[in-house]
Amino acid sequence: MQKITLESLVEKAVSLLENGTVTSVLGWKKGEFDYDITPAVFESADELKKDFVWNDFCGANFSKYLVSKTCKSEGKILVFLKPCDTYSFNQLLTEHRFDREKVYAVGIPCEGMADINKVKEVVGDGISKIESNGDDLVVTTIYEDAPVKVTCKDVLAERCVNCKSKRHVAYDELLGEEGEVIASERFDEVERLEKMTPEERFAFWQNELSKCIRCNACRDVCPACTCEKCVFDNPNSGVENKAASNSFEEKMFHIIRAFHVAGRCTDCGECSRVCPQNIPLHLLNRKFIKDINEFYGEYQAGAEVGLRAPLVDYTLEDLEPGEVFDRRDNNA
Amino acid sequence: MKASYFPGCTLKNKATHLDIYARKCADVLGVTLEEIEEWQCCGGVFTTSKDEVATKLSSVRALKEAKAKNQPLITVCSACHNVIKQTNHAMEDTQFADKVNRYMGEDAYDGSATVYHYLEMLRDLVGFDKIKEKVVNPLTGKKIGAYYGCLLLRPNKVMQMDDPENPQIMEDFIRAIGAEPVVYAYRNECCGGYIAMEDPQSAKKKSNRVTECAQIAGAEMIVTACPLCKYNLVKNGSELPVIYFTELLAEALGVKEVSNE
Amino acid sequence: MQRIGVFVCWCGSNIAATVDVQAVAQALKNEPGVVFSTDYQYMCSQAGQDMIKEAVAEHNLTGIVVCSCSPRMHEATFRKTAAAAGLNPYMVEIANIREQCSWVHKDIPTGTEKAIILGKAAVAKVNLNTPLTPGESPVTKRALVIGGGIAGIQTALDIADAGFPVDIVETKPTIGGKMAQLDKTFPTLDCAACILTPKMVDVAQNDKIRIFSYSEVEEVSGFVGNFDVKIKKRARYVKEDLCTGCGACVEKCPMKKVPNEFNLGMDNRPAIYIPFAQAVPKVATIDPNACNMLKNGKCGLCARVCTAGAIDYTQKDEIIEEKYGAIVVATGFNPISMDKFDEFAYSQSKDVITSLEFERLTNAAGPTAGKLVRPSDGEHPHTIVFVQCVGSRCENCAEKGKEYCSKICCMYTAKHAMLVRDKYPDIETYVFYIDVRTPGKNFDEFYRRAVEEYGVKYVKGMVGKVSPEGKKLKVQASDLLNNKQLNIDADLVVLAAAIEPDKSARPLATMLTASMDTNDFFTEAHPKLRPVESPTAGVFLSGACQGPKDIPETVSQAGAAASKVIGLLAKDKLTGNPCIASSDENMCNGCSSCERVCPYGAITYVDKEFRMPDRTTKVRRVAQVNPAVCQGCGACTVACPSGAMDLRGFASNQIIAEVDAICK
Amino acid sequence: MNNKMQNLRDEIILRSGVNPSKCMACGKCSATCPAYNEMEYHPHQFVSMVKSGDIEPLLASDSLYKCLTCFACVDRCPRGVEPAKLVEAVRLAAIRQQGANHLKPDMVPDMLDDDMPQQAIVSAFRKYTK
Amino acid sequence: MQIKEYKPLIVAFCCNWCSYAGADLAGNNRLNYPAEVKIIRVPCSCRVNPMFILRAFQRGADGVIICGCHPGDCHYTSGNYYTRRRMALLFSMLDFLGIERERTRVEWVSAAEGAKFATTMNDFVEKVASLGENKRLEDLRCKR
Repeated sequence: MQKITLESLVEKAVSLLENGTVTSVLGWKKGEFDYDITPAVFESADELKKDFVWNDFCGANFSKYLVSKTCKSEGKILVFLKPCDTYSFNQLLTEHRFDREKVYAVGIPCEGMADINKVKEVVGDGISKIESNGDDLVVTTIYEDAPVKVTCKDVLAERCVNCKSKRHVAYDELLGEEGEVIASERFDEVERLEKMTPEERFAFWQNELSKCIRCNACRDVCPACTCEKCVFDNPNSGVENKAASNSFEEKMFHIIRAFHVAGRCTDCGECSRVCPQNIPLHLLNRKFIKDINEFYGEYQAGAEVGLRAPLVDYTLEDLEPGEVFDRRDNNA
Repeated sequence: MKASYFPGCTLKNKATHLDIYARKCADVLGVTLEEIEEWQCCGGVFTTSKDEVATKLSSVRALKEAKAKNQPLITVCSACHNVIKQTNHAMEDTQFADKVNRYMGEDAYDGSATVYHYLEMLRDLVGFDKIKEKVVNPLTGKKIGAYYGCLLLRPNKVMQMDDPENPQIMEDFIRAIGAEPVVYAYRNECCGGYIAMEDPQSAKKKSNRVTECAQIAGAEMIVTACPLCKYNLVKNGSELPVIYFTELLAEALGVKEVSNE
Repeated sequence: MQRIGVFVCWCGSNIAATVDVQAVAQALKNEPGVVFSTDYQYMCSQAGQDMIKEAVAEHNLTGIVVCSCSPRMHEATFRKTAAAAGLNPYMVEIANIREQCSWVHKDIPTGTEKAIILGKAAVAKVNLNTPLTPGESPVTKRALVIGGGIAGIQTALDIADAGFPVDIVETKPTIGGKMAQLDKTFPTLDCAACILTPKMVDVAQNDKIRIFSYSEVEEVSGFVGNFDVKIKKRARYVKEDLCTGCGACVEKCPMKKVPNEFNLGMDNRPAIYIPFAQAVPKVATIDPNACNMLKNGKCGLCARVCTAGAIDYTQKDEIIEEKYGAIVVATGFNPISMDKFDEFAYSQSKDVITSLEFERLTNAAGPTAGKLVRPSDGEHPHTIVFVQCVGSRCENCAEKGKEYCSKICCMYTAKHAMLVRDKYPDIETYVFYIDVRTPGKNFDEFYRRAVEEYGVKYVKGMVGKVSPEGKKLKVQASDLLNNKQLNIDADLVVLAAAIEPDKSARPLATMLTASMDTNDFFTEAHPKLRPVESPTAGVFLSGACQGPKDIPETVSQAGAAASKVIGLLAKDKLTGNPCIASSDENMCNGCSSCERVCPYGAITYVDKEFRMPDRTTKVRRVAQVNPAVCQGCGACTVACPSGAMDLRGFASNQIIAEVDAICK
Repeated sequence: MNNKMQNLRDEIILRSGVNPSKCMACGKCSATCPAYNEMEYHPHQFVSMVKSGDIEPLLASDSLYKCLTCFACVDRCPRGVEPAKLVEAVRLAAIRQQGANHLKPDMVPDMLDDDMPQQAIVSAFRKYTK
Repeated sequence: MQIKEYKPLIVAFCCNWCSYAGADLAGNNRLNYPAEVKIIRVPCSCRVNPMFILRAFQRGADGVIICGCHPGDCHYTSGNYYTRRRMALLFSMLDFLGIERERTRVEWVSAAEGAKFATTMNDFVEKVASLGENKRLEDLRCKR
């Protein structure tokens, strides 16, 4: 269902490798399963032709990988960026996290990625093969003889249903057509929660966050979490990772994590994508984004390089913490 | 361009010239004035007191109609302008608006219509440059003193027409029709207003100060936007002719009919 | 593990009446790290301090907790005690069991319980304390004074007098400022030029002082003791070292119709000019907006008449870079614009003038050679109306005036009216006032003399309207004491316009990271106790840039600022506050969050090479805190997502330890 | 100030939206007032008398009907006190009482002449009659 | 057995220059407030890391209040402006997670406002006490 073809990406990557523009390529590679796509570095045309993958499960945001990759190699690295990835790309540049000179960024259009959990809801477990066919996914399972057709639109990941932008905010070269920033309804769910009673909200989050197994996948994939050493790994921070005693430990972890990325989170949705427990972690980040937009004016992290994040900024007229609730009560 | 138009009581009676020429000139300048349907009195004066609701209802109705048509509301009479504009401002206060809207039927009004005095329309919507182009009988050599009075400019916080102490809009208007403006200090002082009814002597003192001051400054004519100003100045023996600005504009634009006063 | 001594103070009965001090000492004995615990009547007394010193020696203490009054009271005392006992002074923590315990709680069980918890928190903190040593930085022994008015001049002279080199940067072609434009000065009526110009000459002749006239500060970086400043010397098209100030060019210049800013536009000057006879430096300047040679290459007369060969039409702006240890702001004031106060007809009549214009009009070196005449027709005025508080003390200040009292107007208006009556007894003078404010030595006496001896008519009330009619100015005003409306036919109306900080102050404050109030006056470090220092270390305030001031006040403040500068420059090294931020390079991401919240610009970044576990090296951008600039607020510590940034003396683990101790 | 006056004062302050305490007694309102000479109590006195609760003399005074509501005092007051609004509030306190209308319809015909604009009549009614 | 009256535990972070001095002034003037309030001195309100607040809650605090200089009066010129933003967002987030909003507060108390300090603390303690124990955020291991 992706408009841009695998062949055109491989062709671009091969030509850039061969003409010496780049010495390596950051791309997608098949993992254990067809839907289990992992990031990989390719260094030759052969590797690319053999293993490079581009399908409806290539959701991984490569921006973060540039932090470690540009550090290591001397040559330039080619990176393919979907529109939402470019925001993280800019945000990391704003924070001086990688060397722009060492990156050749190719913007590619994205029609939205599929959520394997939604696919499984339709076809059940035991998926052995998934292929794209026009607007459909053709899914083979070990239990059924005939493959099942699933419409891509029906299994679109939440973050893609609420896609905020099809426009790239950074690239050296663009493949395919440029899209537009979209007026999405991504805050609707946050709003729904805001309208609940505190008891209901507490119950909601208690239920969600108690599922957390502290695997740190959300942190490890997050392009805003690129700290050399995370506070949760630092024995002197007072909050280092330990066996959780009760649900508060998880809450504290997620609150602090959301606070640390507040104003820097581009809302790429990777946290929720990788969560093995399917906790809607992006809602915490979106809550901060929504509040920031409401309190301090619209702000999209990564929209431009060099933006001053709202939490390292202020105006003399900012609202008081106490007014936050008055305001919400009045609006309600 | 279309605009809603609020003439007011006096323009339909004692100050028909102000009204007729306003309409004629608007035609020439490409502005279609749509008279507010079944308009009522503006209220005459604005009552500043916070608990006077009824006196503002008729103005709010006019504002509401302009807002419904999504076009600016144009006024000519200074008093109407002052009352409507101040009412519009008062409606921005939600508490006050709540009280008023209880009388307003289904659609509430929130003070969001834009009100232009005809002069502001000339300046901001038409542009004095365009007027200059349309002038066929420039009033070259005429020395004209603009008389603003109080209602157009004050309270400045609300009226926002011009610098209340050194306004330029009428002077620019006078220049646009080819004449020479004469600036004098009393152009923004009160003529005596409605006190003329019960205390004509006191009104006379004030009016005379205005005309004297204009005369000393070398004006040959006074131009005004307000029927009551004109009445007071003329009644109290102004040696200078006092003319409505729309009439002068009509003359310059060549649409003034032979006088039938 | 620390060896902590706990010292619980009774403070006479101040603490002991509501807190069982012995129980506190007893309870804290069992806290981790505590090896000694005692109580005493007055810990801050000599005997109490000796007790601490002895305990340190006897028990080999490494840390001290004093449970006593507020640390704001005696922290410094006990730190000295610790130092005297051979401990690092920052190994002391105070548990505030007086102001925040015994004085606010009533019964002994409650007070004692809380005191114990506060003591435990202090013990928990001390357990994590580390010895701190204040950092040092060198001092460049040169000062920069921005602004060459009387404030800047006096500051520069005083600093130079102490033997330190000083540079003055002045935007105008000459130093002298507003005072050079004044006629006489209150309350003594000395002629301003007679007392100012000798000082200007002193500046010119002082070999410690350099003047950068016609120049402005372009960029400031660095910190106290070590400022790097770029000064833009604008092209004046005259070589300063060659020009003798003879004035031949000024006389011959054919372009004579340029409004003379020194006389506030009341007369004209040529395109090449020397602002006034006593200008320092006495060097001509070509106005590039008026000079025909510079505009279209036609003329060149001045170059031909200049025997010194000083004219240089090709001169370019020049950037001078210099290092300074201290910076003094002396940017002064201006009268506000009278545009929005046209009820006084300032824009309608030439005979309505501001007080500063009046100064020029009565100044012997002014446009009328000191003869007081109406600017419109040169006639002798018979009635002069002075209006005070024009634009001062306004509530609707955003649009028109200023909320503050401009302070100097009452006195100069009394001076003006008195001088008029002295020189021209036939002239009637009215002063309309709201209040006459004359606090100052001999000020009220001066004002009374104006009224009693010189017959100046003071009217309590304000002018409502000035109407130019024919040759007269009709002044309509109220006389509140007589409950009358007055109508005066005046010939001249003088407006005491409010004063405001010079427009250059705002961008300068940004460059200096010095704070300003909403009126754009520079804020002082403390309104009472540190009135000539900016909160930004190394930046000092002189004169009206800090608030409205008259000359005596300006001069005394200028001297005070100078003495602060001298105090700074006299040091070879600066010792800072050791409770400052520091970044752990191994954890820092170089993301710039900390830099952005730092109010002092104390954080910079360097690329640093790190050895990785796999023996490769990696270059990373990491934050570094300049210990001389950091003031220790801690804003950066929270902005830092990785926790690399911490604050010494208030480290995260220390505060968490306190939280834990309190919540346990 | 007795209770009744205190109430009246509060009511006037509420109705006018004016805070007389902001007045710094500069007298600019009275300096600029075109009706000054016709008034027994002048604009600055309205402010100070309302502030001190001395309202009865104002209620009885003809000054209430001399103010032209030209807003000169409102615009020129350096403290944003808005004396004209205060005068209006006191006037309303007077004419809202039974039988206290200052202008009665049967008085009008004698006041008119042929040229008098409608605006004058309407305005006078608005100001003087409740 | 005597039933112990419920007393909330309040942690107050006070900036050294204004609020801590304000608390001292409350003491000087002998203005009472509940002993449940325990003050931690920080150089500036902007030193207060959300981690400290959560830690306090985790360890059983029932309410956390942060006091700093009034906006515009910060000893470090701008620290409290950052506090204002951080805490507005943090408190809003805690509310979003269903934590009672009355448990957190920011109050600006100057060195001259001893009375304000005392009233603020009285009021805060009363509000928090009415909510009862902090159950939603505490770490059960740490309970006394």
